[in-house]
Amino acid sequence: MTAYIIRRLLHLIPVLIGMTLITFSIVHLIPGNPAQTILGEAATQEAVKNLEESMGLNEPYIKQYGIYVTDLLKGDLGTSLRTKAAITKEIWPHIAATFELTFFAMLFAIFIGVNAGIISAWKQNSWFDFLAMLFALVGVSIPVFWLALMEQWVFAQELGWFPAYGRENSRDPIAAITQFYVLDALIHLDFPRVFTILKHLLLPSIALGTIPMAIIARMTRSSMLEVMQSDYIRTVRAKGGGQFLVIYKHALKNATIPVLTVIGLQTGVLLGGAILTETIFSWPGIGRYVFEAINYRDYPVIQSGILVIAFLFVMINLIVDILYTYIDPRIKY
Amino acid sequence: MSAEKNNKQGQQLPLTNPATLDSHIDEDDIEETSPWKDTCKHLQKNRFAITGFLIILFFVLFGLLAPLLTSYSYQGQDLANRLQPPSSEHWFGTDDVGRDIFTRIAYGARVSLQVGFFAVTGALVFGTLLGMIAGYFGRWIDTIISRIFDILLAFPSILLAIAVVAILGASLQNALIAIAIINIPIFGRIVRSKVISLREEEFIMAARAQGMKNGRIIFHHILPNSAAPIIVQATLGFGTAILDAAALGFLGLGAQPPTPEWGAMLAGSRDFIQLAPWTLIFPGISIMLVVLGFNLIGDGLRDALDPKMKN
Amino acid sequence: ACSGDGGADPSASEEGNEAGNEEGTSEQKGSNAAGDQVLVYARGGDSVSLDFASISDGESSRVTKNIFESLLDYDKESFEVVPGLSHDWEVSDDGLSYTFFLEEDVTFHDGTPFNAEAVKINFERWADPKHKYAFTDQGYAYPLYGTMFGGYKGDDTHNIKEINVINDYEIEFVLKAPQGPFLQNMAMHYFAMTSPAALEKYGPDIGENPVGTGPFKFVSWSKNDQIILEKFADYRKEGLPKLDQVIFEVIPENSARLIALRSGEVDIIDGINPDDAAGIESEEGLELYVRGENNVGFLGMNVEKEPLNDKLVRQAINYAVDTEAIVEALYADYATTAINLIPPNYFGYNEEIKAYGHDVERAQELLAEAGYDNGFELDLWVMPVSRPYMPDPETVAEIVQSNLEEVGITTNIVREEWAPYLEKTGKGEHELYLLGWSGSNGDPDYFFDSLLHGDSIGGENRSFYKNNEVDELIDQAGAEIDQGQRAELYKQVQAILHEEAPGVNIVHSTPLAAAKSEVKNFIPHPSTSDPLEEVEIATE
Amino acid sequence: MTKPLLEVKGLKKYFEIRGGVFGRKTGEIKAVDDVSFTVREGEILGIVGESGCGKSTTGKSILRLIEPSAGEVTFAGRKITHLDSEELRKLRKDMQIIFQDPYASLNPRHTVEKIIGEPLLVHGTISAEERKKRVKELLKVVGLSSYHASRYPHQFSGGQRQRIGIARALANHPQLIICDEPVSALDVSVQSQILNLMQKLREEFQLTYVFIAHDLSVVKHISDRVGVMYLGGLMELADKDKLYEGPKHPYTQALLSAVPTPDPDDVRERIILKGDVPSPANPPTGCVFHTRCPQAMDICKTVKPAFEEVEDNHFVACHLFIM
Amino acid sequence: MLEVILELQDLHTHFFTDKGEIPAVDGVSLSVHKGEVVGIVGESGCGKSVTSLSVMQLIPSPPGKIVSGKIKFKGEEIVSASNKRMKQIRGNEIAMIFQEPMTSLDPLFTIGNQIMEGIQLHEKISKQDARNRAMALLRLVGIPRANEIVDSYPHQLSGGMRQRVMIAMSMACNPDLLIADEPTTALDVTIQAQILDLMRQLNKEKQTAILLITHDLGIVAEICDRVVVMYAGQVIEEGTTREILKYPNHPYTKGLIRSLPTMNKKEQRLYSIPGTVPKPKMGRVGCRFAPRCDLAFERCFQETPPLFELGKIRKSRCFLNEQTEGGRAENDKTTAGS
Ligand SMILES: Nc1ncnc2c1ncn2[C@@H]1O[C@H](COP(=O)(O)OP(=O)(O)OP(=O)(O)O)[C@@H](O)[C@H]1O
Ligand SMILES: Nc1ncnc2c1ncn2[C@@H]1O[C@H](COP(=O)(O)OP(=O)(O)OP(=O)(O)O)[C@@H](O)[C@H]1O
Ligand SMILES: [Mg+2]
Ligand SMILES: [Mg+2]
Repeated sequence: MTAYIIRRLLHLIPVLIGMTLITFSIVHLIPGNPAQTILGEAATQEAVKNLEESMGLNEPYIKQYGIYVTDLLKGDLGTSLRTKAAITKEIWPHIAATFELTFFAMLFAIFIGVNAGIISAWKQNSWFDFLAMLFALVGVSIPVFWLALMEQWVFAQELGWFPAYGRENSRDPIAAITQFYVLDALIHLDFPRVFTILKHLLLPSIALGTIPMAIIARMTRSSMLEVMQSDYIRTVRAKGGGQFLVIYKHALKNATIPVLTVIGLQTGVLLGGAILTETIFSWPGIGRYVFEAINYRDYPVIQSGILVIAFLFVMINLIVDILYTYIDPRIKY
Repeated sequence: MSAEKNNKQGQQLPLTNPATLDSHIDEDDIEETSPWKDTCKHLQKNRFAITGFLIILFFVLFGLLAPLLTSYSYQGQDLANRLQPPSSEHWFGTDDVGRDIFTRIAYGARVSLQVGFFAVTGALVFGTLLGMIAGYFGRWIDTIISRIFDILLAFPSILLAIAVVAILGASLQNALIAIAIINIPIFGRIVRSKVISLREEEFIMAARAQGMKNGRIIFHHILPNSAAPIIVQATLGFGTAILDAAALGFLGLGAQPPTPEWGAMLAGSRDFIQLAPWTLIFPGISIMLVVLGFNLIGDGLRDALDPKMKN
Repeated sequence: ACSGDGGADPSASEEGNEAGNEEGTSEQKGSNAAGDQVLVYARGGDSVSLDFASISDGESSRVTKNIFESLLDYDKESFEVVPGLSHDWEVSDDGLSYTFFLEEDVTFHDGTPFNAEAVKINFERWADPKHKYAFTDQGYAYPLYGTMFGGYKGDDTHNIKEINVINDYEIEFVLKAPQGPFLQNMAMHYFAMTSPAALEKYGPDIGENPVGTGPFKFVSWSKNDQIILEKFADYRKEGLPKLDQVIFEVIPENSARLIALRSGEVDIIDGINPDDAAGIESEEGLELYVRGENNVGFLGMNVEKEPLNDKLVRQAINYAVDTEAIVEALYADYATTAINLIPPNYFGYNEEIKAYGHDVERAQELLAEAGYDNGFELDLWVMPVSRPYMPDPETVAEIVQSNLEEVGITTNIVREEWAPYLEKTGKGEHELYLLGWSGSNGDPDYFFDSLLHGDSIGGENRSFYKNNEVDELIDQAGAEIDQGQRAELYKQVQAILHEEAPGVNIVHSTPLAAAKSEVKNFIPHPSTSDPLEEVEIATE
Repeated sequence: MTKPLLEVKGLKKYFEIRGGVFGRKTGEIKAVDDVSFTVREGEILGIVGESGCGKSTTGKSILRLIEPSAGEVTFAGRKITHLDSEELRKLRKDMQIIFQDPYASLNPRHTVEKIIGEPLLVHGTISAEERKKRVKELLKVVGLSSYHASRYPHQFSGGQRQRIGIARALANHPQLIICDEPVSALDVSVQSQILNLMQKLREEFQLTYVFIAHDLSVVKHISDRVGVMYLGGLMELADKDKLYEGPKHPYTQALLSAVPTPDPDDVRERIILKGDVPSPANPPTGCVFHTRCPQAMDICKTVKPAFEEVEDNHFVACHLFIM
Repeated sequence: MLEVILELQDLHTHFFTDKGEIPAVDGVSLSVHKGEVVGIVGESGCGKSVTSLSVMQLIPSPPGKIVSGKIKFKGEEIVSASNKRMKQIRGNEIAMIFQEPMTSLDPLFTIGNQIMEGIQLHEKISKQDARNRAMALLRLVGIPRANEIVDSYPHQLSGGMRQRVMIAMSMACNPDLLIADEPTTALDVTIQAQILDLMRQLNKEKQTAILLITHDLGIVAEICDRVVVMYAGQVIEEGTTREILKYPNHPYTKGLIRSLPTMNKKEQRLYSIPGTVPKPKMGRVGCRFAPRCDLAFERCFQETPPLFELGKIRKSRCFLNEQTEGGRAENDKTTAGS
């Protein structure tokens, strides 16, 4: 299995190289001039030119790419043109924020999705099944940003049950250690704060998690149904196993494999979808960070941000792949 | 005696007699269908799929008949009547420059359906082509194309779309291109894996054994048999393309005013959520319904075309 | 410095500021907080950097305004120059030498004493790109210094000839030529004093570690989220500031920001959709604040492009665009329709000029006269961000588009992200464009010289408008010290510009802010950088 | 004796097991390992063996549907293994294949007419009209009706589909047909129909078959000579009667004795082999059968026995006979 | 005669599909006695598997349903038995193994785990004991290195090994009846011989009755005491193995046997039954085999023949038996033997 993991890691290398190539070229293809961006609205052409030179922007692409990759390997993501701050430092809280949000969105999606899928499969063709699947179909059709706005309107504005923005109560900010606020609050043993943070997480998580939830529910159902028709389930029944054993021991474990794949892929969708949710819920996450950088042509940030998101996505799928090996003894190649 | 007769019959090799050779076909057992008719029949039985079809039909007609359904123009401003709530005059109310939202949604249906159509067509053509090439020829071509797919798929799609739009400039057309691009690897992979599994099928090997050329095998044998997942993905892709276009529109990277694209409408009205919720509710529901429609059809098609297909 | 959740001040009760419907845990939390006087100020975007002179965006100076001080300051409600770190100043008769008398016993937040040497270091840092604190290699640049003082060290046009430290608390600025708005400029908060020790200590990280002499000192900054400032106990003004902590919170969505105010999660919000104003005004417990007029939003025209190079066409567009309707529809009552480039409350405003008015027929006549009876097509560039002078540029564009359609001009709306928008319009890729200008020193020069002077082409003059007569008048006014004289000259400029019509002046808005009623002494400044030193929160 | 139509010499097919990042070869499956035989014109050569022993791979490699790794195949005097793809394509007219799975070997989206007509089309010698006529003729030859031409494969039963497959193979008057288990997916009662049909066709059209199957009785019934394969190699090859009556190789003996016969009076002593067939990815050294052979000797573990003619027309690969 | 373990009486199992009702099992009656090996033979689709699954009540439902008829297990009628009772019976009193050893084991659990599961479902037994039992069972079915295999996963075993594991699993609770649905079809001849050998041995040692489903008459000859021949959802002939194979009565059985290429026969051409097995369909009248039968006469198409009793345990569903009740069998012997 370690061999498998190592091979899987090695497999990543070309993908990672490709990713750096793409992020690098995106930045060089995006029209606009970083030097101008730095100098702002009132700079002269000459000043722009000087700055370009000092930034090495007039070097050949190959050389620039080389520098980019070497820096990356050193863990240096460069400096934001706009804020002049080191991106490595600036990006971490954003990643943490997005990660926390994505995590809870996924938690929500998995918890509801998997259970709804199981019950649907168990009670196939019942009214629950019908409603759950209709709901799931609607769920995959809702625009994330619209759902977020509607939630904000109903639950924050009209009902006032949940906060409309941010990761926590702004009056009383947490002394962040890991930047994962729930974790931080737990470290501080500050349970009321955990509650507050979770309350802030709820609406955006639901907005973000709805589509994956629906997809997971459908996937779980169909893969459960398929598994339940398989020969080995018939074997379990022939041994005298009841529905519960069949569903929760055998079917669920077997159905998990395709569901896991979906979860891995959907996490990527979540990371992308976060751009919208984060803006609406004022979530200081990576999506907003990158989107703003695009707006301001903050090239190093665009480059690093996109790369980091893609990297996270790849890593999550790697984890999923590794999880397979725990679930499925057949994987060994 | 009968037993003797039986015996004789056995030795009188029935082979020479074509009538006996004509293996008995119980005509009742035969379904008088072609694979496509079969699919249609299946679809007709699927209530979800029919609902989806009706929804899409509704929006197609809604878009096509827009000029007949409303006397307003989708860009005709009426600043005196901004943010009017729904009324008999303005069924869905008016937006912040006094345009009739019902009218804009009707014309927006055209936009969304077109976006879906062109984005999916683009992705389908290129994705299928690349997937086909990768799957059929294999070896290094496959390695290269698959790696590119891998890499493209490593980026969350909306992010990639944003980057593409940032490169090309914000417009509906560019958003469409971006959406097509992000969908290429999705189609490509489906086609590739289908082709690879088909390539191992005996009827493809049989085609080669007949001495057919690659082109013929690809277009007459592999392509028609890969159609099912492609069609399903295309239908579902229609929905996601509309969603993505709306998201880009919402971020200001898609359709530009006064194009009545639903996502852009939402973006323009987001400040009025408390003041004039109808400016958000109707476009949002429209997006949802159209996408739902395509998903319902796609689901139905999936069941009808290939019940075993997943993902 | 540690963030504010540790050292609680148990004496304070927190009823007052927690009036909102926050959940039950607020009590517990309140006791953890630094004190009762915590103000949360919500805005739409984050600061870019807290090194004020190297950036020019409002969200940065909104914060730095409360950390730093300049030699001079503006009045609370206007751009009238009042003492800042210098309690007095002298101008030589020829207008070439300014001597500032500095406040004594002032220290920076890090304990470094404030003195003339510090002033000199700061100015030299901005003026000299090779200065050791200029950090040009790290991408630092000081564009506003260049704009306001004619360039940088070594440039011919650089107007500050020398800076002489007379003694610890006296400093003399010697100019090459008289400069009308010099004092006005010195009061801009871009030219505020950073601790030289901090420059040494933090180097290029100074943008994230501001150390000034202002009422609040910097505590922490989580990007895109919040900036926390706390009371500077040794602030030079006795009894100030009144707040213990100020938290600048980023909430990008207008609607979410308002919800946050309503639910009591924040105390002050900026950037209010004018349509919401009426609701806020009538709402119990909320207060609406209107900033002074200090900006212009306009429809610019690239006069180098056909057919915009034709004055008649430009005038026709002026007749075609229904500025009044735009203002009425999109600004509620919180703006005036613009006639001239500068707001009516500026000195030198030419009241004799009458608005073009909305006149479709006249517009069509003019177009016909110019030979464009059949209409033509133009690109209309619209900025992607909302600005104080134009909270909803897209809708303005849509109205302009439909106005122009009426007279036969078809427009395609072009959208670019903010940075390329500025860059490309600066290069003249556009035809029509929406933009605006906010004053930052209350001087007309800042409008005319930046926006329509021929020398500003390639910079802020995105109309590519060059008129020697106008240029001369602007230069003259810039070098004149007598305000009456200057006003006359600016009036002439406005008359010419009105006739020449290099753009359609649409609006002077009065941006809105809102706060909870408990917030006292909040006076929004026209520059949008609000001093918060006197703000306090009523506890009962 | 007639002249050889097909000569297979030292045929090998190793499937590469690829792994790692750059798809390096990490191992190989020796699906066919050094197989040689000849097929004479007009005869039926049966090949039997257990599942996975490389029968199909041999068949497909002969036709170069799978590119062989080594060896030489001569068909009617032409070295197939040296032809370029266009020549090979043309030659395919003369050599055909019928597959095991009547469900998978017909394109489900084509009508019977198209399926049978397509080989005629691609070798394009006759007009569209003639083609139609010929398709009907072919249908009749295999015992289907001409009105079946417009139907789709899924409308037929397995036996009928197999007939369609046969008709397709016959379309261009081939000389050689490789039959890859054409009846093993069929029911007993249908199996005999197809076997009979194949025999009839052979007589009618002077065909030569290489008949692959795992059912010993089927092979015995139809073949003139029979080869027994085990783990990628031929173990024994002889005339049918010689092989069935006097099997020499211990594997053949065991195989024959293991086949259950529907004769309650047939009480033979069964040789029940121990253990499983080894994996072709990791075949035993020496004689591949030594791990299960009841008569294994020391030499069997190390030395691979050659496939030699120990009697007239009786080839065996076993140390018991070479010494 | 020994105690009857299983008795099916006029069993009808139908599938209710989009294409209408399919009578997959259309009135099957048969019985299995203690310690006996009974074979069910018949071509693909004739309802063998559905019959056996009906006994276990494991027919996928919907669409399948036992429409009428009785299944008596050791005298107890189990069609109407409760779910709970069926769970007790399955695996404990009746065990079943399936055709596909490759897919019949859950790939995600170890062999041991799956065998233990069956034991623990029916007995209160500690984990350790169950594990020991599992290993003993593995040894019983001739698996070497049982203590290693017990912890391996199905994919690590070959097809033959897996089928042994299935048999071990089915023997876990010493069932009275083992239903084996084509247990060797997916296996190679040499392995098939191993498995049949094992089953025969278990039958002898444990006196477990076996209901063996197959389409291979050779296997029947090898191991069955008695045979039931099915055609299109019905039993058409029944008798001892020897009788059926040597002296078949029903034209279908005759044809079937004659159409087999065998090692001993030397014929140029095989006999072949024309046509194909019909798909089951509701409302079919007449003998199911009539359309393919050389001897069919008018009546065969109009009436469904009953199962004629030709002896104590000999039955045949052919009208030809009506004319010459007694002497029939005699006659047959001579003709077929010649
Ligand atoms: N494309 C392939 N790639 C890798 N291995 C293969 C491939 N095709 C066949 N093999 C392997 O080669 C060996 C021989 O396969 P082949 O299909 O020739 O066997 P066979 O004798 O025809 O078996 P069967 O009776 O099951 O059809 C098997 O072990 C199989 O797994
Ligand atoms: N799930 C099902 N739905 C509909 N019809 C079914 C289903 N299962 C079986 N049948 C029908 O029942 C009939 C009998 O099937 P069964 O599986 O018992 O045949 P069999 O004799 O076991 O054949 P084989 O030898 O192929 O296993 C078939 O004609 C089939 O069409
Ligand atoms: Mg094969
Ligand atoms: Mg079966």
